[in-house]
Amino acid sequence: MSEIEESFKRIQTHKGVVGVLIINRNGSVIKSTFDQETSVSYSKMVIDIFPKADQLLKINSDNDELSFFRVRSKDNDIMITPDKDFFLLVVNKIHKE
Amino acid sequence: MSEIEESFKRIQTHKGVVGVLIINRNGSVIKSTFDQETSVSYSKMVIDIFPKADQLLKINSDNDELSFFRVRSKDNDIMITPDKDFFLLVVNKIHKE
Amino acid sequence: KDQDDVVIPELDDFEKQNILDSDAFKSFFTKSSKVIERALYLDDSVDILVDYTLSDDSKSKS
Amino acid sequence: KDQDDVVIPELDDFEKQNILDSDAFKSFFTKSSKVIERALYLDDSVDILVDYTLSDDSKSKS
Repeated sequence: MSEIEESFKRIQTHKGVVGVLIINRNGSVIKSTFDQETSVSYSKMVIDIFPKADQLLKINSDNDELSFFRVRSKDNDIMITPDKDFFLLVVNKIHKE
Repeated sequence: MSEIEESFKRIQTHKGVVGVLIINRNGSVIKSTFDQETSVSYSKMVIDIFPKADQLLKINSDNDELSFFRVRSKDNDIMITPDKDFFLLVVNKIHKE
Repeated sequence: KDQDDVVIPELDDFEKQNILDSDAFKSFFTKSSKVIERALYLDDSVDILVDYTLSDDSKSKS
Repeated sequence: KDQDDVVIPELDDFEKQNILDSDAFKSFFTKSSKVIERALYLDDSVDILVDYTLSDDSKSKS
């Protein structure tokens, strides 16, 4: 098992993690633990939101690339890390100890 | 000085905080440490992004209200807390110790 | 762009003060400022974008 | 809605595997997975949406 596979598994099996999605900048699904419909739903939202989130950061700072995105509700946490080619999205259920 | 004023000042004077903005759900500026133009720029972006971020959360969980939003770049951190009437936005410059 | 067509209603100082004095706002700000303060303190203690497994040299450069 | 008009190109398994095997992807995933893992561990240790100044009763209810 490659280091990439091991990292993927570690995230996937982390307590509370509901799903992991990797898409490219066109929104095409590269790898996902979600079903097809859910994957495409997330993908469409991500490629819609990210240019806007990037613009939000650029209001006060020109050359700064968006590195991390996060939205929280009481029970859910969606985290997204981008680079110029890909997005990694993780959905985490918040668990109370 | 009210407790509200004290909290506002504490956030505003926190190390690295560049600005604090409070808007309502229409995007009207209620209180801001940014200039008018910057305030309106942030406001427009926030009321554009938030419904989409809310939709993102609802893909996997119907009744869950968006409670916290965050975008990070290497040097900047924008955090937004909403309720049904208002948004509090804070821009933080990441400082390295 | 759609965004440029959005008109943000501008409030006068009286309207702003009424909102700031309202129970709805006080309730919102009391709760929200705590969330932000916790997030800021967390930000001060750990930067998730920094790779702590790198040597100090690499960290300084990045 | 605009969003419903967006067409997401679908990749076949061969194309997916080529991407997964690429240097660009490996570089991205190595870096990004570390950020996510740190964020997840942080999430486990402190929930910024929880008000720790409340009594245990209030916390349980919320």
